[in-house]
Amino acid sequence: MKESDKFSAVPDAMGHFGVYGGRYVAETLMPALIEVEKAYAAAKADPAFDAEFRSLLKHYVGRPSPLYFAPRLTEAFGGARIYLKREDLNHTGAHKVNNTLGQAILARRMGKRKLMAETGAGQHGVATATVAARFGMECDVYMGEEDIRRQAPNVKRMNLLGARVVPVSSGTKTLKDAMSEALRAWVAAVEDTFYVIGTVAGPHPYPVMVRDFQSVIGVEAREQFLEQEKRLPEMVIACVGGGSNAAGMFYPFLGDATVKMVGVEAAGHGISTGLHAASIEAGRPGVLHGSKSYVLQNADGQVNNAHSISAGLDYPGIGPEHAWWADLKRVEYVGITDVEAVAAFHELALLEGIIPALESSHALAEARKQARRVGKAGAIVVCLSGRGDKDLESVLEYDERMRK
Amino acid sequence: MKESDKFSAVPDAMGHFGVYGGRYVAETLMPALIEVEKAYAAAKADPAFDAEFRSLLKHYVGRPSPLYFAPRLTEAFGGARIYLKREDLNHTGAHKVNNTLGQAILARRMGKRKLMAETGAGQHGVATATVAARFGMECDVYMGEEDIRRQAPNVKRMNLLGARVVPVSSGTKTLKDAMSEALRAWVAAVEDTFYVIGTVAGPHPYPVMVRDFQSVIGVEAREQFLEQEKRLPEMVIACVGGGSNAAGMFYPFLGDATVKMVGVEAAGHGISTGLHAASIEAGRPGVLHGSKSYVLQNADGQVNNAHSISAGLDYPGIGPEHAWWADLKRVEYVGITDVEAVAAFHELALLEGIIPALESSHALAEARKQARRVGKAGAIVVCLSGRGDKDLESVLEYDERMRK
Amino acid sequence: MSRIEKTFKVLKDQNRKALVGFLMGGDPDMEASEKHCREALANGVDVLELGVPFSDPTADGPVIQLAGQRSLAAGTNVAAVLALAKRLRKDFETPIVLFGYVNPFFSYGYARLAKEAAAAGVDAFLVVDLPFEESGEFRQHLDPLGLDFISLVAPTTPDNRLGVILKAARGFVYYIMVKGVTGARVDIPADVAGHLDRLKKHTVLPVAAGFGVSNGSQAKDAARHADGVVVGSALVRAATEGRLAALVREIRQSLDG
Amino acid sequence: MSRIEKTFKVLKDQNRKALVGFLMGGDPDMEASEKHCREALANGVDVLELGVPFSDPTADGPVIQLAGQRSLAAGTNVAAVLALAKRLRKDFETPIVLFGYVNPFFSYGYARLAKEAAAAGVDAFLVVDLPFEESGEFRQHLDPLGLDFISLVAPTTPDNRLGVILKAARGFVYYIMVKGVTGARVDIPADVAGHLDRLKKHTVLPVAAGFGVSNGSQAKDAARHADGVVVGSALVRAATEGRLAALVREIRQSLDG
Ligand SMILES: Cc1ncc(COP(=O)(O)O)c(C=O)c1O
Ligand SMILES: Cc1ncc(COP(=O)(O)O)c(C=O)c1O
Repeated sequence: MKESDKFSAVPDAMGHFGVYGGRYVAETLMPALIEVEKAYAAAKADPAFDAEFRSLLKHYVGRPSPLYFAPRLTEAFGGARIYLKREDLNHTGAHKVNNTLGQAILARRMGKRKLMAETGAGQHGVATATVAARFGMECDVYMGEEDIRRQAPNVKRMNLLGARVVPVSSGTKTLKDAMSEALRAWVAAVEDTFYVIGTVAGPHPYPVMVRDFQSVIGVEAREQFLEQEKRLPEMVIACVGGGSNAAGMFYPFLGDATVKMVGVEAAGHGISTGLHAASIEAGRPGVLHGSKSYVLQNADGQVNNAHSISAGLDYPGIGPEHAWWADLKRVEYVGITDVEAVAAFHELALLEGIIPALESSHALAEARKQARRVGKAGAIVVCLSGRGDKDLESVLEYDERMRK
Repeated sequence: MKESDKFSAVPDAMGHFGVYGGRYVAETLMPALIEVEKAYAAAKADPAFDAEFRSLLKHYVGRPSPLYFAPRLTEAFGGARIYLKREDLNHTGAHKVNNTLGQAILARRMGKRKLMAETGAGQHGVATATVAARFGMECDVYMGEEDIRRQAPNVKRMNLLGARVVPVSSGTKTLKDAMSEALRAWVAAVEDTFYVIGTVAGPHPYPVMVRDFQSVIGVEAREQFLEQEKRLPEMVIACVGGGSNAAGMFYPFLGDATVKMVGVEAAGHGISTGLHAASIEAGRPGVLHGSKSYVLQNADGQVNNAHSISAGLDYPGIGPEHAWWADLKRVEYVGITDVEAVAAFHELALLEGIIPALESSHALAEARKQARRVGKAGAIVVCLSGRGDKDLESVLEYDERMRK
Repeated sequence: MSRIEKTFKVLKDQNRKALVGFLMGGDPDMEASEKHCREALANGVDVLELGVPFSDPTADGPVIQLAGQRSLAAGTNVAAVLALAKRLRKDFETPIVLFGYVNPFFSYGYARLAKEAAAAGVDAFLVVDLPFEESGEFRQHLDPLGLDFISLVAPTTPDNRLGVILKAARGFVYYIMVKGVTGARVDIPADVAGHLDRLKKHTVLPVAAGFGVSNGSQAKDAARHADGVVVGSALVRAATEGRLAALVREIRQSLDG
Repeated sequence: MSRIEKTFKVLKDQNRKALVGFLMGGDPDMEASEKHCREALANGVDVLELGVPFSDPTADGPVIQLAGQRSLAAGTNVAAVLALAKRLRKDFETPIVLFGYVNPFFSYGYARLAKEAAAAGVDAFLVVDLPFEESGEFRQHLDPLGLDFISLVAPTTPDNRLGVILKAARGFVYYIMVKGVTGARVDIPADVAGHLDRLKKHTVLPVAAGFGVSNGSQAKDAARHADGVVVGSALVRAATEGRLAALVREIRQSLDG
């Protein structure tokens, strides 16, 4: 088997990437998942589906997003040429909409009249509410009460888009609990409701489906880089919460053996403090929210709370395909702390006039470390997964706290 | 003279569009304006300037912005097919950056190391701070104290981008006063500072230069429409504050005699209440901020305060070229009230999943009125000049007040 | 004959329905939990489902979620629930089913878990989020030790799938009556009879119907077409409110009456 | 010979420098304003620049901005300032220059304005935001009535431009000493002498230097290479503080001493 074939041979029919993935849900949901899987397989084979998806990506989302060479960042990093894949310019401000658009078109094909989603920072919630409005579907977004408080502007956006934000008061009242609650709610509404999962986690077929929808990122970036530099980059870097922007970015490069890939988890206050979200670096295999992968958990298999200044990375799990890539060492996974991410946030704003999402700032901080290693002759493509307007408050508060 | 030649024959060497335009500034600034004019003429003739501008529009701003056919809005309006020119997808969220990018490249060519700008809502301030960061230039943004209070998130964005926001406490402490103060400050700093004006107002060569930089909107829209519908639209609609997005949209269509054009001013609480910003509909020719055009003023020639729920339209003047187009009746100028604009804001969010800027919502509200007149066989292109994230608070407060 | 088989056989012979009772192990702490279990067993529960708490119980309603949180807060883990089962087994012959989510079991290690469970006198496992397709590995460890893996079937489960699941079923079959999470509901859904009949075509195993049964009359209703009923949230709540024995007796009488 | 010409000629013959004084018409109201103007004229101002308030005075610093706001709040308009000039003219032969921004004048109508100004005894107009290129239409109305259009020249004005502007200049030339808005400053810029010499090559008209002069010693300094000095913000502030006559006398003495 060729190296590149290895990566397209997964998942198996049950959604396994090696030992990871699969479908760990209550029996009530199994038929729904099988229905989604079949519908997705049919859609994938239907040129009309692809045509509609491509057309909306172009005219509605604003794709292709640019691949931008960042001259002043490159200079500051003092090494490899830094290119930014500008998912921040997508409609709704992040890569999330690539996926919600794909799932919404699928849901409509399946005759569902209602979408539901979980959200943490609210980015995926907004992206789902957006496509629900676009297709005239009802939309419920499950969101922890703590996040509703912290991310008030996104709650307003969802409401303006006609979605119902359902407060989740269980557990830590954040993303992990929102997803648990969404799964519970789906059990009760499974017949007319399509559950739009926001990352490459969850039960099969979500990890593979979300990765496919997000692959437009890497496909474009690869083409654009080839066009601009007439060769392939030395390295591709993306942040990893559940792992959807990273999976979309990495997947089309997997077969390119010369391209090193780095996934960046949130190291929060530092791995040693226990306050982080680095599932691969500091977790171990387990089952959470429907699939097997690396999970932050205690000795008893109870899932730990994640910690990151970036709400979108603040999740104790990671998509199963990443777990597999990590074990195969095709992708290296590293951690970036809150401090490093905030510094990168400021650096990009001041040097290039681009305010990045805090999630994406983790990838930028890693690029800073790798730039000299890769060297001036090389190039690094960083996935700028979203814009940082949503993070102004968090960063300013953080700076304030640090000054004290 | 052919109809289309008439429009490219202006302005004259002194910047006059018929009786409008010109250069009404203190002598201290005249040499600076002449310097900008010469530098701009040289840049326009230099393919390297154009190449840099185009490249950054593509890779940095994310152009071309899509021309999006809005099926559900079309259905709701019940007439002409509605297309939206998606300037909301530009970097920084509005058309403003097309212009600040052009002016910043010019400033750098001229050897200036500092940019300055006036801003009302903060959109132009953010767009200027953005390009200043991109080119490593200092940046001062003049902003009324009242607007600083109302538009706090944009102040934070400018600060994060490294700009200094200079509070203006004179007059009504809003945009009009910020521009006056910026002109005063420019007088003192004219040698090393480039004044980046944010709309097609101000002294020559700003109106023509800003219109040229913004023309990318209309050029793209025209090409995209031709490609999608194989013909020209029946009507083009844009909102008019100072008039830059409208000028950029209209200019490339001026020679197309079959294309009707409508500029939409803010009618605020209604023209009859006096609380509005409809310079053409309710003003008369006068001189404000360096050029002659329609101005809202009292019987004594004192400039009135404008009123609009939309901060970007809340200005008592309008670009001189619009005054000229209005007199020639090439473009029709109409007013849309706060109530109508807010309704259109909600409508687009709920039907298409796009939250428009309140400014752009004025253009949408006018499209609603025109759709049946134009009829189902026709098409209307609306300039969606910006996204509405900045307006969530204003709209929710407005709705709250209306409910009472 | 396993304890579960024996229990259902005896009940069948007596023309009675089984009362399958759920309590969360370690809720609100181990001592109180053991007391509750003994109360339930002493008052008529035929099969004890002993919950192993999990941090993210995606199929449970608020009552069992909170029970799990109390239990975790008291320091409960898999080993502690195994120890509880062992103590109960000393005094009762009632079948004990460990009920939980897969991650704590996976984390404990299937091999070790199966061995210790068997030694503790546990009879079966019911793992909410381990559907048939993913259950192979765990079953491999259970089967040799005579531990049953209880299969769940839902109203959404289509016929072709029923066949596959039930072919591999052991002990008894758990029929989830409602589309929704655990928790007491007011009415037993109207379609239960039809689904149970459909199910019976695919298996000879006894079937217990659950999710939403909260009192004697509902239990009787639900049991009409099944071999037993499962009562969970209602028992948990009753335990909290000090009326567990009474509720178990009420349901028992209603089922037997 | 016009009043302006005569004034500068007489002063020149006496080897004295002209004191051009600015006061905002109607600040803080018309009655007080008239009193201030009379005080200034009685105490040694050689040319009175009478401000016409404008809502958006883009070339003025805070002192004159506020003066304009007070005046507008009191209801001042072009007609009211013309009436003030007319009353002053009854008692003084001092040249009066109406100083303002173009929009109120344009709004009033150039033809009517020129006629009424001439009738009121106004001698000239100085319009801050009406540079040479845009001044043609207004001049057409002023010239036939013998009203001067005062030209402004700045340190930024290059030589070729100086030539064009000064060729059309009438009355006297106003040299703006600083790059900046009106308002009292501490030092007179070092390059003033050079600029004034440069300017003198292009015109035989008298030159008054202004912007930033606030006391007698600065006035003397500024007047060294010019035919007169303009004092604006300092007079406005002094008027507010009740020490206008004293300041005018101080400057007068310093200039003459
Ligand atoms: C901008 C941005 N980047 C990254 C992420 C992390 O998600 P994922 O790892 O699925 O890309 C999020 C999640 O909200 C996000 O908003
Ligand atoms: C989104 C948007 N549209 C329109 C305007 C109005 O400006 P102009 O008339 O110059 O396009 C503004 C000004 O801030 C704006 O932000």
